[in-house]
Parts: sequence; structure tokens; C-alpha cells
Amino acid sequence: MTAFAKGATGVAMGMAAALAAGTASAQEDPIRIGLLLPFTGQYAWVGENVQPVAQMIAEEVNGAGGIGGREITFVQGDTEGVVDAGTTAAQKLIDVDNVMALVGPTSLSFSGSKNLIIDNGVPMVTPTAGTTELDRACQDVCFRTVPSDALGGRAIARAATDAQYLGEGGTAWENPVLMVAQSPAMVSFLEPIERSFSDFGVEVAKVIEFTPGKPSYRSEVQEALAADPDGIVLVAAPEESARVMTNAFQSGYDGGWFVTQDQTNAEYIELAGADLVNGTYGLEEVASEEGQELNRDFETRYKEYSGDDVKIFGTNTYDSMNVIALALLSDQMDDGEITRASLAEHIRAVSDPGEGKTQVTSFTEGKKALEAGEKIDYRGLVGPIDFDDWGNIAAPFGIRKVQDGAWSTVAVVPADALN
Amino acid sequence: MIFIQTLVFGLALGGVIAVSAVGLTLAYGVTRFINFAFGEFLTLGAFFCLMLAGMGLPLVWAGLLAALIVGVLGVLLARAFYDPLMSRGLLPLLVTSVGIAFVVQNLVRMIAGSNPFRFPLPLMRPIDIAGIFVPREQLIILGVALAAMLAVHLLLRFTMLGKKMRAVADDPALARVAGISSRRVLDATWFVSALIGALGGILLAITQITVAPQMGWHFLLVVFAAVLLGGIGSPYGAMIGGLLIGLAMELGATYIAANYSYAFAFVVLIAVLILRPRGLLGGRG
Amino acid sequence: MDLLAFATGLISLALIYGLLAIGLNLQFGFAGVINFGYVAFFAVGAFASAIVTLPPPGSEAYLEASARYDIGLGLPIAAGFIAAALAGALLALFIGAVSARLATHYLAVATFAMAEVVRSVLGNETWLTRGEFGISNVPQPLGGVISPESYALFYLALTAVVVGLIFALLRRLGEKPFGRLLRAIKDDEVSARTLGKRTASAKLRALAIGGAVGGVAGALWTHSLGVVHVGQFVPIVTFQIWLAMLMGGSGNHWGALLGAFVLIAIREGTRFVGGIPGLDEIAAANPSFLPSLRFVLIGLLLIAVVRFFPGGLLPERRRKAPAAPGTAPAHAPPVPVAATDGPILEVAGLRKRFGGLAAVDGAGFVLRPGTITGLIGPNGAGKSTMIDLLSGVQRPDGGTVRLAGEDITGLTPEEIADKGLGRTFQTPRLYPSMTVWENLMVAGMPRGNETLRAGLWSSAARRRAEQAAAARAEAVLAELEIAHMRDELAGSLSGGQRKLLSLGRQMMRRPPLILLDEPAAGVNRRLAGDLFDRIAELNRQGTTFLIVEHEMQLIMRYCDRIVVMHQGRVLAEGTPEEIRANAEVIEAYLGGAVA
Amino acid sequence: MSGTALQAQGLEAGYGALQILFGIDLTVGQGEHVLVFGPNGAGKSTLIKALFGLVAPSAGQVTLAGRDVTGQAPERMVGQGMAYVPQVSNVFGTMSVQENLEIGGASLPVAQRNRRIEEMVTLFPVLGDRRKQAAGTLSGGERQMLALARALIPEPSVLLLDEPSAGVAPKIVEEIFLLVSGLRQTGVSVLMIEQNARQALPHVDRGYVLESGQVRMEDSAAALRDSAEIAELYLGG
Repeated sequence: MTAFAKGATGVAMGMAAALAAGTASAQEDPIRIGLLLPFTGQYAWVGENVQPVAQMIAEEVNGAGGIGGREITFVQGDTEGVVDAGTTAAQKLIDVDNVMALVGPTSLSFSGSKNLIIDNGVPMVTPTAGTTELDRACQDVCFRTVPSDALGGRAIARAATDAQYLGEGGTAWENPVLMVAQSPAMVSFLEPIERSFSDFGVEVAKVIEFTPGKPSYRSEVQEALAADPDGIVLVAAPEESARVMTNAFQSGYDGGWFVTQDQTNAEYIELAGADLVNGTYGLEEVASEEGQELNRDFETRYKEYSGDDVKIFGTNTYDSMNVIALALLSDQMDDGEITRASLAEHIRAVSDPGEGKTQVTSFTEGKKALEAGEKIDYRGLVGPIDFDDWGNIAAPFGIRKVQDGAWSTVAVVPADALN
Repeated sequence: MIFIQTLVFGLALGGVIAVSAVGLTLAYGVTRFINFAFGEFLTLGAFFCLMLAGMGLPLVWAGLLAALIVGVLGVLLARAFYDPLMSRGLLPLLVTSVGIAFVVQNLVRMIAGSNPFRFPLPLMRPIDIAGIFVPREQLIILGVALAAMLAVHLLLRFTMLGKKMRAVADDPALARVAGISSRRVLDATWFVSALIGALGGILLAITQITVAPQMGWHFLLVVFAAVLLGGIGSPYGAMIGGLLIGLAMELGATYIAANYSYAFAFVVLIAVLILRPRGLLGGRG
Repeated sequence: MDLLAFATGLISLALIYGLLAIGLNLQFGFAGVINFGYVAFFAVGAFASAIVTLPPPGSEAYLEASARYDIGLGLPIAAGFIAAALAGALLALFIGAVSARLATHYLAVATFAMAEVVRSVLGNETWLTRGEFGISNVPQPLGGVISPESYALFYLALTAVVVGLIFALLRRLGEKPFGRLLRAIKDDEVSARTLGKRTASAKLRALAIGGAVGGVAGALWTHSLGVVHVGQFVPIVTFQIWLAMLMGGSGNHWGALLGAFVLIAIREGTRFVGGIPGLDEIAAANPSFLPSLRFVLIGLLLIAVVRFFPGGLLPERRRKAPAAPGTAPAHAPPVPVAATDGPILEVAGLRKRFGGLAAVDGAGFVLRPGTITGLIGPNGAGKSTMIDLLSGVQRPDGGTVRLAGEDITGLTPEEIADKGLGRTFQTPRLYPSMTVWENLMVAGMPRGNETLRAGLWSSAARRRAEQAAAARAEAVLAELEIAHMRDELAGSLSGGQRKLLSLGRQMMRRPPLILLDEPAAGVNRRLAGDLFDRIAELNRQGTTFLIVEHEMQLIMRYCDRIVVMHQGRVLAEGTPEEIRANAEVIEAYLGGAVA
Repeated sequence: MSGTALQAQGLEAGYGALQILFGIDLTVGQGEHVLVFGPNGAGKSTLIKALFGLVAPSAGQVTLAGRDVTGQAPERMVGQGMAYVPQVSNVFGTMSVQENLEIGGASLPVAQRNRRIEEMVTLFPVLGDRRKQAAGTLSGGERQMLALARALIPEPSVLLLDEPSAGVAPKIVEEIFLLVSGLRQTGVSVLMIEQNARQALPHVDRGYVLESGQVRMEDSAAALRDSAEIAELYLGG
């Protein structure tokens, strides 16, 4: 065998393996849902946080008899946190695995897989992409259960500038500094936060962008402290956030902190240390008092399921999966057949508010209502989950604060307060 | 004032870099190739330390034991993957070391997951000296770094093993002729290199608070910069290079642009190399 | 399920990676640069092409796409590809400038760092690249015209055409004098320089082409996805390209292309890892388990390829030389030297120290045109160093060398070779991975034919030059009686044949003065005699020789004059008879109180 | 002479396809000093490397005090009692004189090593004055002394010297040969290859003349010195 033939055989074998795997999975019955997320590379933690929550819901669905007898299974599509791998991962999920819907992608992979998703009409309900880039990116098949960073940023500015949202003993910030990590998921907060502070009458004293992945941020912190802030809004992944806050502590800073919904979870307290983050304000997407209760229930349930605390994107994933599962069920009950196009329509149908609709907050509840012939309106942990034309949700926000090593809610910023 | 404060911060970061760089450059001196898997020694050191501390071992002992484990792993890796290629020139070794970096880094993620862990060092308020904040962690880092560098110095100057290592680094052919078994010196070198790397990783974990599978790989570039700046293969050069790179990064972040501080370290490096192609203290390439 | 669509996308990607591997192969395989930052070319190409082709801000297309960026020139896509190639080439020239100063290791790390600096710049200069947001409205060729369903196929065709075109160009180039020169440099740069080759500029050109190819790959990539984001260009991409190149075999472009297909097959094939009993249970507890396993496999593959396939899957094949032209073999005329009645070479007070050792310590002698002079002396007398100094391979510390009256002291080897001084080496320093015929052709090709342009367009004059050189090569092959070895690799020749070929390369050039460093060492006695007969024949035709040799019988028989060196100085000079009778010389050889 | 220290029988060696040595027979008696010389390219360096295991012999046998050591790795040769001083770069330039000597005794117990170092410093007093100095800064003659001393530290039975006069100022050459000659008192056997035959011969007991990889002559030093054949050999017939 010549060397070329050997090489060619290698290629053929690789392709054949791909084919075999593809056809094998096509003959099975379950409904496949793609997890188009980074599982390796710099953002591997995103996939790792989302998948268990999605799995928990899938088990709930499958335990209750699945979708018309068909189980929900997941296929991983590792985007590796880079564009071309994200595209090929999406290609495989859509063309080979024939997934019915996507959980994901992140904002980075969205740009590379956007055309694939739209051309093939695959409904995606992403729990992870809050970037303002997606605010007006695609209609009909794109949905997200994470509010646009534009809204989140505005809520932070609103709360920080108004003592009524800061709980007992809280004072409004007058000289805030904004620190933002340079990563796709974070930078989109920058402009909304800075602008919103200004809208609410307080100028941001300094904006500091920093490179993720550095071992320390002492110089960046020093620069922030030079502006003598009474509070710092910190937008970064948990790892960098912990580092920045520690470095600030080591530099003698004792002012306030405000973090985004990304760090407003028990996991972050554990990573950064309760002593360090005590008194830190955080953001949470909640509808109401009731919503807060649901959140606590979810935290307990997840802890039982996985033995772990809820991490970033956990609540958003919960809502994404519930919406998908309920839409699948509703679609299946409609005419016994599920297609990507009909599923996208049913995603709207089960989540939009409406006269006479039954409000449900979980798959089990929703299933009961659907089987009773009712129309449903899913209301989630993140908010009422009512998608606008571009698949965005508008959520009121809860303001939380670390007290005695745990997050507790100190106020709710209603949607109209953000105007 | 800010300048002095920046110097203080830069020194501590430089200490971490310097320790790691010494480990890398020691191995280079004897083996004549840059080990791209060196960053994984850092990662493994931090993870083993974390694991042992989690099993209830006091942090200091956990760190030392972790370093020893990584040292042994380093020898095993080198024997399995590098030794068979020693006679094949530079490129196969470089590429193999990149492959090992991929494998180790992803194995760590397969076992430990992707989410970062907190390094279990309690939070401490800084010491305030006339308005200059000196974080206690930094004192620990500097202390350990100085001790490690002193230990390397003593090893190289005053022990037979260290002298053999220097002899092999100086002239491998002559060392053989003088009756030194390069096999054993090589093993010892890998052990020391990996051990110091692991120590560097633990210091890095203290600096950056967290432990994650990619930490070593990310830090590797800075370590490279230090090694090259000091002159490849020169342990004392690596120490100086490490401190300088640490200072350059912090000064660059403070006075030039925070988001360019990595780039700044490399620009300094490339500029120095263009002026002195063999680094500050490097004799040979 | 639509496997065709899946495969289409992957084949396009494999072609793009193939292009990257080819570009890297040019830089590493030919210019010898260990570039661990190759992804930077991919990056600058992608951004350059995107920025050049994006609709300008404020334009209708800009508003339609609700795009957001500050720069966009709105030029046609072809301009984007050109810009990408230029951007890649410019970056390569920068590396070329640095690489001249740095040794291998430093260069590997410096390029690695350079790529990170590039990434840092692209990530930070948001006015240019939108930083972490990325640019997502990059125009796609015929984007509105072709239906979305068939667009992937269309783009695959486009990619195949672009890659095929570049591939064909490079192949053509490889068969031309320029390509031959690059392969010669890869095998032995110093010996190429002593044949008068401008190796530095040839290497720089190879680097630039490699950079341009990487840039074009970037353009192909960005227009296929319609987006460009700095997060793509991480170091792991560089190493995947290395993997592709090494798997293929670093000697040829087919290998690089094949390697890229294998890489993509493995990279994407491993996405199907799973379903192994026991594995899924572990995987359930850690979602990163299986995806990380993929990279463990890729890492192991990298290790295994290097260890077990040192030549790659597709080792370099021997090229068969075109059939010999029918024209009668003829000698090339010797290179003319400025007419002079005086000596052809004058050496005076030449000095060279290595550390504490004075290898050549004020030596001087004179060569008359048309003579054969032997240069002898005990080991360490400085003979080889003398040859190196005369040919420019080493720079003298002092003294002068005049060739036909012209001062050539301190010139580069290629300049000295052009002035009419040829040399051979003690170990022949051929181009082992090239055939005998190619070795001769490299030597015999005039410089003007080795340009990049000459590789792309061959004029009638250039074809004539090639034919003339080929005819000369046949003559030399016949004269040295190695015509049967014509298509053998030089690396497979015996010691004696190598010496012959090494002389043959000089016969292709026919300089008026040739320095031979131990032409008979390691050659059996009969062949050594033949060799000296050839030398004598060339000498009759007008070539002057200076020969370092230990085989005294040969020296005494063939040389007109003998120069004896001892401890870096000229100890004696004269006819063979005079030298044999010289007591000092005998003392020098046998040791004793000479100095 | 009470026995054979080193013996080579039918030794053949070369580099790849290039054979250099064609069946060399050679003996060095205990305490004997033997010179191997011959014109350039005769194979002297290859011979000494083949004896020491730096070049693997393709045929033949090397025995050290009766033990077969053919083709053993150099570092093992040292353990067997053979020492070798290369022609150039024979000291560790970045290390001090003292450290060079210590490396020579790396395998010895500390006490013995220190004793041997002191003995060597007595034998070569110049080294004692320069203990702290980096070996790279020594003069050519001092380097040769250091190299000799380093090789002698483990008390070898046979010492191989590769052109000790190479790269040394002419006036030092005689001094070095005298030093080597002085080693007789230690009882070590010496095999020296040297181009500088006339100057070396008075200091040795016996000599071999090598030509084209074969032994052309073998005789006592005195007889070789007076041989007319030798000059002819060097300068061609």
C-alpha cells in the first residue's frame, strides 16, 4: 500500500465512522436536542453548568412518559469556544444528528451558526447569550431565556443609584467605577451600564476593561481605586471576578460591589469565599415574590439532583428546557407529529401570555394542564418568559445581597422602573 | 506612590514567574529543548495540592507532597515520551511536548471538570506600610519564591547532583566521557524541573486565588518570556527574567494599558531579543 | 439528516486547513522557520479581507444588515483576498526581519508570542475589529444570488478553485528554478550560498508566500462563515496546522493537503466518540468528559505521528528529471574574470581567531592563473579555515584577499562566488533530498531565473536558460561518468560519488578559481585518481585550483606548486620537489622545535 | 611489564558506510606509555574513539585487563578503569577548576574524592592556585592539565589521550609531554595519539604507525625515531 493510499484510507475510515455513527443514531426513536455549547477551551464551564440542569428536566419529562412515549436525549455539540468549531458542531447537530431544537449557543458561536440555524429553521432557546448583539439578530426560531445585557445593565445602574433598592443600610452610589472583562459574554454590558448610570444622574468615574485569564489584576484594581469609587460594578466570569475582588481587598478597598446575574449564585460565594463577597450586591431575574420562591425550590431540587449548587446559567437553562419540553409536548399533542417549524410556533404558544391561559411553572404542571385541554403560559425562574418578536424576554430584576454567606433578596426593580 | 505600589505588586508576580521559569530553564539546560508541556506541571501541582488539602492535609504539607508527586510524574512522562526522541532533533521534541500539553490539560478537565476551584488560602488583609499595601499572600509568595530559588542555587552550586547537571548542560559529550551517566542526570533534571514547576503552580494558585485546568497553559507564555529574557538555559537569568517580566507586566498595565499587559511583556521580550539574541545572561542558543 | 450538507462544510474546512498547512510548509519546510504563531496569518487575513469588503458605515447595505462597526471599504471580494494575501505577506516579512537575528528556540517562542500579541491587538482595537463582539456581516460572494440550500456547495466549489489555483501555482513554482533553490536551501544553506545563491532573500520570499497563503486561507474562512471573531485565533489552531503538516509529511504540498483532510476527519470524527459502555456513565457526571477526551486523542495523535511517522503519511517522492535534451553536451564557458596579468588570488596577512586559538595567524600566498596549487599541513594548521575565509563562509579578523586584483575581503559567500571563486567542502554538502540532476541544475542556474516572477511566467529566454543548463548538466554527468545516477537522490550516493557530484556542481558554474577541500578523503584510491584526472583536465581548460589534500602522492603528482601551512601561518611554498626536500616541512609534520 | 592493560584485536570501525579502521591489533602493557601516530586521515581519532566506545566497532574486540569491553558506553568504560581526554573542549568551561575535578570524582566517596583532588593539585600545582577560577578562562596548557587531572581522579588503569598538543602554544607542548611522562610514577598505562610524533616519541615506550586505517609499523620509540620510512610516509613517495 502506498503512503498516499494509507492516508486516503485513514480519511475514508474517519468519514465512515462518522457516517456509521450518524445512521445508527438516526434509527433510534428519541427526540434529540442539541447542546450547542463550549465544553472545552476557555469557556468550557458554560457547557458544564448548563448540561446537568437540562438533564434534570429531561429526566422529569422522560420519567413522566416522555413526549408521546418518546424520550428526550441530548447530543453534545462542543463549540470549543471558537467560531469554526462552533460552526462544525452546529452542522453536525443539525445535519447529522437531526436535532429538533438547540439549547445554546453562546453569543460567540451564534455568529458562526446563525445562517445554519435560520436556513434549517432549527428552534434555539439559548440560556447563555445575553449579549446585545442578539437583541435584533433573528426572528421566528431564535429565543433566549436570558434578558439582554442592555436590560440587566440598566437594572444594575438603577439599583445602585437608588437607596430604596439597596436594602437596609444601603446608600446610593455617587462615584461608581465599572470593570469589565474582555470576553464576548461580558463586553456587551459595558455600554448599557455606563449609559444607564448617566441616565439615572450618576456618571461612571472610570471604565476599566481587562483581559481575562491573567493571574492577577492588581494594577487594574489600583487604577480603579485611584478614582476613589464608592462602588464597583464588576462584569466578568466567576474566576476573574474572584480574582479582582480579592486583589481589591488586598489593596485595602472596602467599598461596595455590584455583580451581574452571572455571579449571583451560591457557586460564586464558594469560589470567591464568603468573607470576601459579604455585602456584595447581585442581580437576579425574577418576576415576583412567587418567582423568588420558585428559585429557592429549584436550588433545593438541583442540589438534591446533582449534589451541587446552582451555577451560572442554571436558572436560565431550567426555563429553556421547560419551554422546549412543553412546546414539544404541545406540538406532539396537536397532531402527533413534531417538526422543527411547528416546534418553533409552539414555543411561542406555550410561553406567550394570553386571556384564559393557565399559568404554569414547571413541565409537570404544564403537562397536566395541556392534558386537561387547557392553553398554557409558562412562567419561569427568570421571569414571565414572554418573548418579543426577536425572541427576547423582558424581566423585572431582583436585587440580592450576600449576607452571612448566602444571597438574600433585598428588593425588586419593577420593569417600569427601568424606563 | 502608585509607582512604588506597582513595584511591590510586580515583584510578587515576578516571583511566581521566576520560580516557574527556573524549572523550565533547568530542563532546557540539560535536554536542549523547550518543554511546551511545562505549563501542565504547574496545573498538576496546583490540582494535587488542592486535592491533598481537601483530604485534610495541612496546606504546607499538601504543597510539598504535590510537588513531589508531580516531580515523579515528570520523570515518567519524560521517559515515556521524550527520551525515545532525544536523538531526533528539535522539532519532534517540541511537537511531542505540545501533544503532551493537550493530553494532560484535557485529562485534568476530564477528571476535575471545567469549573474553577478556590485555592484554600484564608483571606488576609494587607499590611499597610506608609500607605503602600503589601498583601500578606505576596509575602508568602515572595518568601517561597526566594526559598525555591535559593534551594536551586544551593543544589547547583553545592551538591554533586547539581554539579553533574551543570556539567551535562555545559557539554553533554564531555560529561559522558567523564563517566557521568546522562540517563540518571536526565531523570534527576526532569524530577527537579517538574517539582519546581509544581511549586510555581501552587504559587500561581495563591496569586490568582483559583485553580483551573487551563491555568498552566495560559501562564506558559509569560514563563517563556522570562526564560528567553534571561537567556535560555540559565537559571539565574530565568530568575532575573521572571522578576523583570512581572514588573513589566504590572508597570505596563498601570502606565500603558491594562488590557495590553500580556502584549507588553512580549514586546519587551522581542525587543530585548532583537538587541541581545541570546537573552540577558544566555551564552548559547 | 443531511450528511451531504455536513460533509460539504467539512470538506471546505479541510481545504482551508490544507491551505494553512501548505503555507506553514512553505515557511517551515522551505524557509526553515519554526513558526509557532502561524495562526496570526490566518487572523490578519480574515480581518483584512472582512474589513476591505464590508459595506462602508452609513451605506445602504450597512443599514440593511443593521451592522455595527467603524470601518468598511465596500470593495469587491476579490480585493479582500488580495488584501488578505498582502496582510499575511507583510506580517511574514516582519517575522523574517526578526528571524534573521534569532536562533530556532527563540524564534519558536517569539512567533508563539507574536501571535498572542496579534490576537491581543485584534481583541483590543475595537474601532478596527469590534473586539470581542466580532464582525458578523461579512459579505459572502454571490451571497444574495445563490440559494441558501446550495450555498455550501457553491462555496465548496469556490474554495476548491482557490485552493486548487494556489496549489497549482506552488507546484509549478516548485518545479521551477525558484522552487529548486528553496529545496536546496532547505537541505544546505551554506553550500547554496557558496554557489552564489542569494539565500536570505529567497527565504524571505518563501516566508512571505507562506504568509500570503495563510492570509488567503483566512479570507476564505471569514467569507464562508460571514463572521470574523478574534476568539477563533487561539494557539491551538497553530498546533492543529502543525499536526496537519506533520501528518502529511513536511516535504511536499500534497502531504500537507492530505494531512489537513486527516486532521479534520479526526477532529470532527471524534465528535462521535461516545456510546462506549461505561464511558457514558462517567460522562454523565462531567459534561466536559467526552469533549475533553477528543482533545486527549488529538494530543496522543500528535505524539504518535511524530514518533512513528517521522516522514509523515506521504513522504517526499523523488522527482524524475525531464528527458535529456538532444543537443550535444558542451562545456559552459568559464566565468570571465576582469582581465589581469597578475595573480588570480593574493592572500596577505590573513588572520582568524576562535576564542583563544589563532586558527589562521597572518598567512599569505599567491596563486598564478592556470595552476594547480596544493595546500598542505598537519592537522590544525588552519587549512580548512583558510578555505572558509577565502570563500567568505567565515569572516577574517584581519588581512586581505584579492581575487584577480579586486579586494574581496569580508564579502559574503554569495558575492565571492559571483566574482568567480568556487569551492567544495570536505564533507560534500550536497542537497541530499534532491536528485543528482537537480543538484547540478541548482548550481548551473543563473540568478535571474530563480526569481519568483520567473517561476510564475516562463518567457522564451528563461526556457532557453533552463535548456542550456540542462544540456550542461548532461555534459557534466557524462564527463564524470555518473549519468546512470542522474535521477538518484544525492543522499543515496556513496562517498566517492558525492565528491564527484560536488565537483560537478562547480563544473556547472565553471568559475576561473576553484578551492577543493580534501577532494580525495574517504574516496577509494582508483576513484581518487580519476577525480584528480578530471581536475587536471579542467585545469588544462583554464581553471585554477587550490586543493587541500592529505593524500601526498596525489598532491606531489598533480600540483604545480605547494603551500605548506603550520600553526596558522605559511611555512613554506614551492614546487613539490622543493617541498619534499624542505627540512622544516618534515619537522612540522613529525613535530619538533619548528617555531 | 607485568601484563596487558589494554588490547585491541582485529578492530574495525567507521561512520555509516564509510569504514575507517581495517583490523587494528594493538596492546598496551601495564604501566606502559604507547604512542599512536600517522598522517592526517590515517584513522587515529577513530581508533581512540572505538577503544573508548564513542564509536561502535563493527568488528573486533577490545579488552581491558582481560575483560571484554567492546562497544561499551563511555560512561561504563570509566567505571571499568579507562579514562579519556578528548582533543579539544575537554574541560567544563562554565564550572570552576575545583568543580571540574569534583566531576571527575563524581562516582567516588566524598573522602576519597577529596583526597584524590588534593593529590592532583599536588601533581599540578598550577591548578591549586586557580581552584575558584572558571575553567573557561584557563590558558591552553592549564586546560590540558585540568583535563588530565580530571581524567586521573578515579585512578584509571588506562588513560587515552587524544592529541594533547593540539591547540597548545608550541612552548607548552614539551611541558605537557613531560607531564604525561611524569605519570609513570602513578603506574597508569597511557595510550596517546599524536600528530606531533617527533616531539612525543622521546616520552613514550613504544609506538604504532597508522596509515589508511591499518597498522603500518610497530616498534620501540627509539627505533621509530630513527626510521627513514616515516618522513616518506608523511610527505608521499
